[in-house]
This record gives sequence, structure tokens and C-alpha cells, in this order.
Amino acid sequence: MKLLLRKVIGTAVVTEPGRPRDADIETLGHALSERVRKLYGRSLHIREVDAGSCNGCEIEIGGLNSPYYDLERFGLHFVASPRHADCLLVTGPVTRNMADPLKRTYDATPEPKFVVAVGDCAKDCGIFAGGYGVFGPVSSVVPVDVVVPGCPPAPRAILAGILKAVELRASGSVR
Amino acid sequence: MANRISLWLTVPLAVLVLVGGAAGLSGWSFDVVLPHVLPIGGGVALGLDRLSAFFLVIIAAGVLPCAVFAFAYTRHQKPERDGMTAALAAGMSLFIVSMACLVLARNVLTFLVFWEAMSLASYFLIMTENDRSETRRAGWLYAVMTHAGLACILLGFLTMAQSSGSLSMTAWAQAAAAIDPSKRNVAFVLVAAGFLSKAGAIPFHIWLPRAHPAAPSHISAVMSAVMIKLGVYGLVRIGFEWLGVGPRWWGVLILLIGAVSAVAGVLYAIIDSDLKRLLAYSTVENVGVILLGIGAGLIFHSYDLDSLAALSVAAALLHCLNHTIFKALLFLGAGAIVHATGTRNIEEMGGLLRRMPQTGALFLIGSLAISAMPPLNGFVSEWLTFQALLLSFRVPEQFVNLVFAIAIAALALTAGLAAACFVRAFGITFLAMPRSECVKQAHEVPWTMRLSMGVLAVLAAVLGIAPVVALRPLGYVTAQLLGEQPDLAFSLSGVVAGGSFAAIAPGWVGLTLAVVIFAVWLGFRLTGGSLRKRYYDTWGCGRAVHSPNLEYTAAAFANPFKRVFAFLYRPVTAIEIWPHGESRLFVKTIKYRHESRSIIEEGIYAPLAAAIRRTSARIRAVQSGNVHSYLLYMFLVLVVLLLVAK
Amino acid sequence: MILLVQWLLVVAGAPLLVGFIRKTKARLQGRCGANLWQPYRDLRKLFIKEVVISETTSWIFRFTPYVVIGAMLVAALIVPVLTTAGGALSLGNIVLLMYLFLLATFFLALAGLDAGSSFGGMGSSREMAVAALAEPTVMIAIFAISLRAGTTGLSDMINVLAGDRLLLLNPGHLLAFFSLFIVTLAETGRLPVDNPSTHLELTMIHEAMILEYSGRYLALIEWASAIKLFLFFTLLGNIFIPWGIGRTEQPAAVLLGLVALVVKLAALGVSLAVLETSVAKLRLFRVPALLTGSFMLALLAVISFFFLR
Amino acid sequence: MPFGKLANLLSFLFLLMSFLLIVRNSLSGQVRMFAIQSGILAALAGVVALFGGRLELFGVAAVFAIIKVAVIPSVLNRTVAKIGMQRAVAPYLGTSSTLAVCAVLVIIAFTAMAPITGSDPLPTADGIPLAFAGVLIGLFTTVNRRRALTQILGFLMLENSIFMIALLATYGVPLIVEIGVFLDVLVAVLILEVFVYRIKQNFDSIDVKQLGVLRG
Repeated sequence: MKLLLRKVIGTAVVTEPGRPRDADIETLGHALSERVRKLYGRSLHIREVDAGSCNGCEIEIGGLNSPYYDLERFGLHFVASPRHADCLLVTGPVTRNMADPLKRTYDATPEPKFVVAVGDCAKDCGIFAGGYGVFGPVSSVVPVDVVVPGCPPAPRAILAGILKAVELRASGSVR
Repeated sequence: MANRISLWLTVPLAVLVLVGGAAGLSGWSFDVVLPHVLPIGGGVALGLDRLSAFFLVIIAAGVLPCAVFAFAYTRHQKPERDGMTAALAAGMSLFIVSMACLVLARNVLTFLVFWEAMSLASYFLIMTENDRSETRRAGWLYAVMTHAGLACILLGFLTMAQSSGSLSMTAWAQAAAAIDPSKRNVAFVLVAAGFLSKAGAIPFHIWLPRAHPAAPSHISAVMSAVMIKLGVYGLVRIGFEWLGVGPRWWGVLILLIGAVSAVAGVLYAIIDSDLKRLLAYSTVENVGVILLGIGAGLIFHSYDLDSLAALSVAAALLHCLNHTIFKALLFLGAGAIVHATGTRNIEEMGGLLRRMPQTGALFLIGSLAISAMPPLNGFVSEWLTFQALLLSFRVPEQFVNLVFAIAIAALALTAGLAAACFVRAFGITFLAMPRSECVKQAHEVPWTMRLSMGVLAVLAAVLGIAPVVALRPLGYVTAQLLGEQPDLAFSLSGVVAGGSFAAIAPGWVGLTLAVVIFAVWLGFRLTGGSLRKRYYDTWGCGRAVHSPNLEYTAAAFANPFKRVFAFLYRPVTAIEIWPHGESRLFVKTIKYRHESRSIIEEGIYAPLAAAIRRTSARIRAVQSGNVHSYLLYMFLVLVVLLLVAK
Repeated sequence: MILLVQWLLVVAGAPLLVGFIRKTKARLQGRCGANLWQPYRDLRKLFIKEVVISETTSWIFRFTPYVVIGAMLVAALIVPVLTTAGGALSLGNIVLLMYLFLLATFFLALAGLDAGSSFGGMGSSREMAVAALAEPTVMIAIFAISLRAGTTGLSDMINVLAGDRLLLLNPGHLLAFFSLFIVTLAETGRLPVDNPSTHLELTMIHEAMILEYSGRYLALIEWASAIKLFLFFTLLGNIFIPWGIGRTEQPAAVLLGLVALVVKLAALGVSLAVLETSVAKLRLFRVPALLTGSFMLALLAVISFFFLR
Repeated sequence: MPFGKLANLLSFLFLLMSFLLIVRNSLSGQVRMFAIQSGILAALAGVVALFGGRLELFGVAAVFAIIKVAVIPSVLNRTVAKIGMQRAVAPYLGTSSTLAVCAVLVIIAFTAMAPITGSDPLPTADGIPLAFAGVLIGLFTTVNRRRALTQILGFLMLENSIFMIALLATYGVPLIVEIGVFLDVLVAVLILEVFVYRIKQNFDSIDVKQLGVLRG
């Protein structure tokens, strides 16, 4: 207990200021009403779905909760059940047995919702393309709004992807 | 045709009892002695005072709905059992008459005659479905236990009669001070043991969880809701009236038995998966709560804090009435379920709320009432019992304060566990998806059954919202019993206990709760705009959750309690695995058994039965078979009697 | 009138307290953390979300959020927050408060079972087990307080306790405070007993029951649990540190009461945050040992009153 | 009069610490609890000295603090370090039942000490049953626990409680007796510490139960 308190008092807040702005995010989003964008801008619950990934992206997503990236300050929050979620963070090529559960998770999420696909595998099955167990990219199962390329993408990129998904949805820009 | 007539007999009888009770409560009383009916022992003496009238009302409140329930319940029996339903109805009428007269009995002989009549009537009612061996064993155990209780009461009454010189109880009350204390204590212990065995308190409760499920549902409803209360009636009579003011340990003894009964009763109810046995164990728990009130009353009475004693007895009697109402409601609900699905095991049930909506809603009201939830009647009586126990700091002695602290902890633990038990009972039976075929085609029960349950549910709500309806007559009852008004001030909506110690307005609580819920709902309806609602599968981590085998079963729900209270259950676990023929690794079926054992049955009754069997085997040697030895025995006994009687 | 102000303060202030605790925890972990008003935003967003309901559920699933929020709002009427004079409607005493919380848990457990998923059943059975084991401690702690205060009515209990200057030197009083603090952790599902921010369904107790809820219903339940935490902290603050709360109806006393309330809640919030950062979640079947410990504390409090008269 | 209340509060905290000590499983945690308990006792001695007007008690409190809060815990910590990681040896009774037994011991202490507290005029008399409860709990620790080091702590807790009874009943025994007792305790701890180390060497665990093997 003593050591912990000494550590807490010793280290200052180390969160990087500002909102990450990265250019290399592909946007496939479709329009979202202005009112919803204002709401989602400040409070977004995310449900992370591992559709067969090698967990490289999961480690990076885990980094989002760390004091450095701290996604809480943007109002983002990971939740346990798709019922509570607004955005599905899908990683990995959709394997054959994960296709149906992913579809069910998507249907279980209440409207208005959207999907962020993380990593090259989610974009176009990446290095696993053509494998016998691979069903296809994420967009072949559920409608995807933002794709964050990279194998694995840096936490900053994932964070930028999520925030872009919210802003994009409002501005209605189409690919 | 015969059963139609006898069925029509029970309803007016119940109405007559109700009228008698109501008249008694409003002040009418009578005392009649019929010497020529029973020549020995001073004849039949019946008398009505306020306490008897209150118990008449309890009997009527329990019996009337069950009589109405019996109409539809017995009609669907198999045709060859027609004669049986006539006997059933006749037995029911005898049962009602004997209970009513028992409450009016004023001398030893009448009391015991009607007590035996009640036991015999209930024995035959239990044995109606005696084609099942389980019913026969239950009936046999019930007969043995009630007659052991009768023997104790008889011995106790005789010691009192011998020391006070008269066979009428009212005479005992005047002569109570003159009798030497050790005789009075022996009488109290014996008679209390008899009454506790009828009330189903812990050490004597083993017949209750077997007899009640064996009887047809409306009979077990009457037995559980009403017959138990006569044991409590007897205890109140001897504790406060017939044996005069007792020493302190009387109250402490009853208080501790009440605490143990309450906690152990609900602990056995939580792990049981037979609906009617679960309700029987919960009756043991509620008797424990009533005994807590009576024990506290006895202790305050021995310290001459009579206004507190009146408060505790009022709380106990109110809980008697409330328990009659919601236990009858629950048992009739269980009867309706058994009638509709044909099974008593809640593991096979599920999803009944969609198939039997009204029965489900009424069973929910019963479960809320028995778990003492605010707007209903169970809460008022449990709240009053809590205040009576919390007010115990006025007793100067430190040891007694500690006993009260333990009683409060026991009552609080019981309240929590009762809520858990009835969440399980209601949730597993009525919610989610059905787990067996016979439950799938369950259908709503005929209207007469739902009517009787509806009446009881309305009574529970009315007594919960306006407890003054029951508290005002209770005030007079306790005033007549203890000579002092209970430490209660009550208006139409509010109840204040112990001066400024505790106040509550159950009427306003119920009203505010309803208004707030309606306001929130209305607020949403207006501002919510188009409430977009979509129906979809249950969330099961992405897997299809259509089959019921993903659901939580009754045993799974009770598992945390089984592990926390393992010292009481001492569970026996057995796992049998049937592998496939070729190799041990491929398992065909696994059978997992997790039985819990009852300490009381193994600890007290098993060795007792074994001892009786051993001694009787030795005594059998006396039956040598030749006549001369019998003559010799008679001669020896005669000589001994002559010497002794000199 | 004071009652209405107090009631709105409780209903509106509850999410702020939760936000404050989350912010303190974040700062202890070196994170910047969401700002204080985040819970309000989450609730506002949930209000406009679509409601997805499982097909196997009955009317109880849709009725439970209203009962839970109703019970909490009625409880908010009973607890004196700013002043004891007009502060609380005389609906009932502290025993009624505990039963209202039990009523909310009762219905929440039923809703958990209703959806037919194993998480909901697991959550409700554990929640009922914890609630049942916490009841004796609550009642014995109430017994200890009522011995010292001579009454169980909330407002006059605080008036009597505030009169005794050496109150905090009484061992019984402190022991009752610690036992009720442990019960608060158990009832509101905070860390040592149940981790509010966990994602692993198998470890949840409170969260598992509301996995099925979404949109408006989820907002009601989250708000109700925030109010429950707020009420428990107000009880702890006002009964065990009874100074500062207003005794009369004048605005001056009420304002002083407000300041005292904010200070007490901030102190309790920080202590909860520090406790949650430094303590790991107890194994489920170690929780009864913790609750037995808190029961012993309460029993010791009662013994101390009787023997150290 | 705050003196009586303060004394009661400190004696209650003393009892609370003995509760916590008997429940803790980690050795270093138990030693820390013992140190805190001794600190409370030293504070109580100071309070009694201040209010009771017995100035030499300050000396006793200081010596007590040095030995019981500084020296003995450091010695024990050194032994704990030397013993190193320990396989968790469960006591005979689980946590819940241990607590239940402690509650019963407290009640027994109160009923046993009732006549004494009644007749003793001093304001601190109310604390005597609590100290006596400490004695009973100390004894119970030595019975219930299987690790030698915890048994030593049980013995030390027992000794603490006896000192506390003396403190509360008669404002402390004469100084020489006090100092003598402290030295004996210190020597006892040193010998036991070596003894524990020997057990560790031969049995590779300090579970006293395994000494039964010596019976042959």
C-alpha cells in the first residue's frame, strides 16, 4: 500500500494532449444525423469483437486504455455487452466459425451503430487471405464504416479511426 | 353426485366461522358449559374471547379460498376416484369444525378431544392420494409426530390440573401464583413441546416438509396456513394466560427456537427444488419469525414491560394473519401449477408466465409478500417484529440484550435469504424458456382457482397498504391478554412503534411508489418520441441461445448458498461417468449428484429411532408366549401397586 | 419545498458523484480520465438509443427498470440530505430504506433470470447471495446506532447524535461506521466485492444482470445504481459525522448543509477511489468471510454499547 | 471526560488489531499488525501517564515503543525474509469460523470480567474486559495457527494484553518489574527466532504439525 501511494504521488498525469490526426485512414461511412453526432462525439461505448485475429491488434487496442492514450478522456469506454455498445471494433479476418457470431453481435447492437475494422486482416484478410478457414474481410459480413490499416496499427491510429468514424458520420462524406 | 353436496358444505361452514370471528373481535363473547355431553372431566366448555375470535378469523381467511379452490381442483380427478372426493370434502368439513372448536375450548377435555379430531381429520386428508408410497410414509410419520405431541400436551395439562386442582384453564390462571414453580416449569416445557411440534418449529419440524407436499394442494394450503397457527395459539395461551407470568428463561427458550427455526427453515427452502416442499420449509421459517415475536413478548412480560410485550405479541399475531394469507396464496398457486403441468419439480418448469399469466402475476404477489417487500402485508408484520426486537434495549440485563442482538441478526439473515429463495422459486418456475415437454402445453387454470387466489392477493395488498384494519382489533386482543395497550400509535396510514422510536406510513409508501413509477413511465411515453423497440435473440456471446439448456437451473441458483452454508448441509457429491465402449477417454454420459443431508434428521431422529428399535427388541422378550408367565406378570404388578398405593 | 430541492439534488447529483469517483481513480492511475460530467452524457446518449429486447423475456423484463428507479426515488425522499427539519418525508425509518433497496435487488434479479442466458442467472444468484449475507450486518449496525440515538427515525437520529460532542471517541460508533462502509461496498457492487468496470462476464455480480438491457432501460438502471451509491454515502456521512447538516428550515442552515454534504461526499468518494485502486477483487467465496468480518464489527459495536455503558 | 472515552477507544482499537492479526494470512502482514498493535498500546500508556498523573509511565511507554514497535518486528521481519516464500499453511479453522470464535471469546471475557469492572473505581476500568479478550485471542492464535512464527506472535499478543490489563487496572506496575518483563520478552523472541530457523532448516517449512514426526 505504501509503495503504491508513493508511486501515485510521484508520477504526474502522462496522457498525451490533443486529438490524434492521422491521414492514412480509409473512410467508407454513410450519413449520421447531426444530433446523434453531437451525442456520440462526447459519449461512445465500444464493444471489441475478435473475429479471428492473431491478437496483435488486441494488444494495441489494449494500449488505448493505458495512461498514455487514455481513450476515456474522449468519452470512449469499452463495455461488456453489445447491448450497451454503439460502435463495434472488429479485428482480424472473419474466420468461418466467427462469421455467424459476428453477424449476431452486429444485430444485437442497438441502432444507431457503426463498425470500425482494425488492421490489415480486417481490411482484406491481410496475410491470411485465401486461407481455407477464412470467410472473408469484415466488410463481407457487416457494413464497415472506417478501416484502420496497419499490421498492427498503432494505438494512435486506432484512436484516430474511432474519432474519425464519429466525425465522418456527421459530415456525411462518402468514399 | 355425493362430492358436489359435501363440497357445498365446506363453504358455508367457513363463512360461519368468519362471522363468529368477526363478532368476537367486535366485543361479543360467550361462555357455555355442556356437562351432560361428556360426563367425565367437567363436560364440554366453550368460550369466545378476543384472542379466540382473532384465530377464528385466521381459520376462516385460510379455509374459505381453499374451499372455493377445491371445486375446480377436485373436478378433474380420475372418475374412479369420485368416492374419494366425497371423503375429501367430508374430511375437510370435520377439519374446519374441529379447528374452530379447538380455539373455543376452555377445559382440558374439550381441548384434547378437538385436538385429536383435528389430527385425525388432517391425517385422512393427507392420505387421500395414498396410492403413492411416499404419501403413506409421510402420513405415517405425521401420525407418529402429532401423537407424540399430543402425549406431551396431555402430560403437561395433567401436571397443571393435579397441582392446581381443577381441569378448567381459567382456574389455572387464578391459581398460577400458588403453584410451586418447578411443577409449572415442567408443565410449560411439556405443553410447549407439544404445541411446537404442531407449529413445526425446528427440532420437531420433520413431518412438515413430507406431509404438506403429499396432501392435495388445497389441503396442504389449509394445513400450512391455518393448522400451524393453532400450535402458535396454544403457545400464546399458556405463555401469557393459563400459566401466569413465567420466569425469564421461558421467553429466551422460545426466542432461540424461533431464531433457529427461521434461519434453518429458509436455508432448507433455498436448496429445495420441489415447489410444495419449498413452501413447506418456508412455513417453518415463518413460524420461526412468529416465535421470535412471541419469545420477545414472553421476555418483556417477565420483566413487566407489558406495553412492549403487547407490541411483540401484536407483531407475532399480525404475522400469523399475514402468513395465512400469502402462504395460502402461494400453495394455491403451486396447486394451480401442478394441476396445469402435472409436475412439482421446478427444474422441469420455466416460461410459465407466458402460458399462465394470471397465476404467474398472483404467484409474484405472493412471493413479494412473503419476502416482506414494502407495499405488501409481509413487510408490515416483519417491520413490527424488527421494532419489537430493536426496542429490547429497555431490558436492563446484559445477557438478555445479547440474546436479542442474535435474534435480530437471525431475523435479518432470514429476511435476506427469504428474498433470495423466492426470487429463485418464482424466477426458475415462471421466467425464461420451458425446460420440459409437459410444461410446454401448460394452460391457464379455471376461473374459480384464479378467483380464490385473486381474493387472497387483494387481501395481501389491502393489509399491506392499510395495516390499521388488522392492528386496531389486535390492540384490543393484546389489551385483553396482557392488560395493557401495545406500545403502538396508528392512524389510517401511519404506524408509530415505541414512542418516537420508529414510524412508518405503509399506505403512503405504496402510494408514492405507484405514483413515481407511473410518472417515470408517463414521462417516457410523452418525451420518448417513437420508442424504437426491436426484438432479437438473448445475448449469448454470439451463440444462438434458443434451447433452454443454457439457462440457470434451480440447483445452480442455490449453489452459492450451498457453498457458504456447507456446514449446515454437509453435502454429499457423487459423480458417475459412463465412457464409450472403445476407450475410457470418450465419455457418453456424466451423472452429477449433489445431495445435502439434514442434520436434524440424522443427528436427533435417526439415533432416537435406532434406540427405540433396540429397546423394543429387548422388551419383546417379555412376550414369551406361554400363558403362565403372563399370569405371573399380572400378579407381580398387583402386589407392587398395593405396596405403592398404601 | 426543501424536500423538493433535496430530492432534485439527490436525483441530479448522483451521476456527478460517480463521475467524481471515476475522475479520482483515473488521476490515481496517472490518466487524465473522463471529465466530471461524463455520466450525464452517457445517460443522455442512452435515452435516444434503440431498445433491443430478447424474445424470451416477459413483461417483468420491461417493468423492472421502472420499479428499480421508483424504489430509489422513494428512498431519496426518506433520507435527510441537507436538513433534518423539513428534509425527509416521514414515510418510514432506516429499516424501510433497507427494504426498498432489497425490493430493487429483488426485481433486478428476476430480470436477470428472465432473459434465459447463463450470465443473467449467474449475476442474480450471486447478487441475492451477497444481499442476503449483508442484511444481518445492516440490521446489527442499525441496532448499534439506535442504541446510542434512542430512535431509528433518520431525522431525529441525526439530531440526537449531533448533540454528543465526543461522538467520534465512542468505539461503538466507529465500528458501526466501518461495518456499514463494507456493506456499502457489497450493496453497490464496488471493488473488493464486485468490479464495476470488468468485461469478463464470469466475474461480474451486478453488471451480469443488466447485460440484456439497452437504450432507455439501461439508462434508468444506471441512474438508479448511481442514486443508490449517493444515498449510501449520504447516510454514512450524515449519521456518522452528523455535524454540518442543517437542523432548521432557514436558507442559511440549508446552505451550510449543502457545503457540509459536498465535503463529506468528496471525502468518502476519494477514500473509495483510493481503496479501489489499491485493493484487488476478492475471490467470490472469500466475500462471505469479508461480510462475516463486517458482521463481527457490528456485533462488537453493540457489545461495546451494552458493556461500556 | 474524554480520558475514559479515549482509553476505551484505544483499547477497542487494540482488540480490533488482534482481530485483524488473527485473520491475516501473510507473515509480513501479521508482523505489521503486531507492530501497529504495540504502537496503540504505547499510545494508551502515554494517555494513562498524561491523565493519570503517573509520570514514570512515560518512560515505560517509550521503552515499550522501542522494543515492541521497533526491535521485535525488525527481528521477526528478518526471520520472515530468511524463511522466504512459504507454502500457504491453512489454520485449523477458516476465516469465518475464527471470527465467530473470537466473538464468543469477547463475550466470555466480558462476562468473566463483569465483577472486576464493577468494583474498580478507575475511569479506565471499562477497558479491562477488552484486554482480557486480547489475552484469550492470543491464546487462541497459538492454538489455531500452525506456523511457528504466527504462534510467536500469538504469544507476544498475549504478553501485550497482560501488560494492558496491568495498565488499565492499576495504572501500570512499578518500573523495575516493567523493565524486567520487557527484557524477558526480548530474550524469548531471540531464542524463538533461532528455534524457528532450525525448524525451517530441518523440515523445509515452519508448520508445527510436522514436529509430530519427532514423536517417533
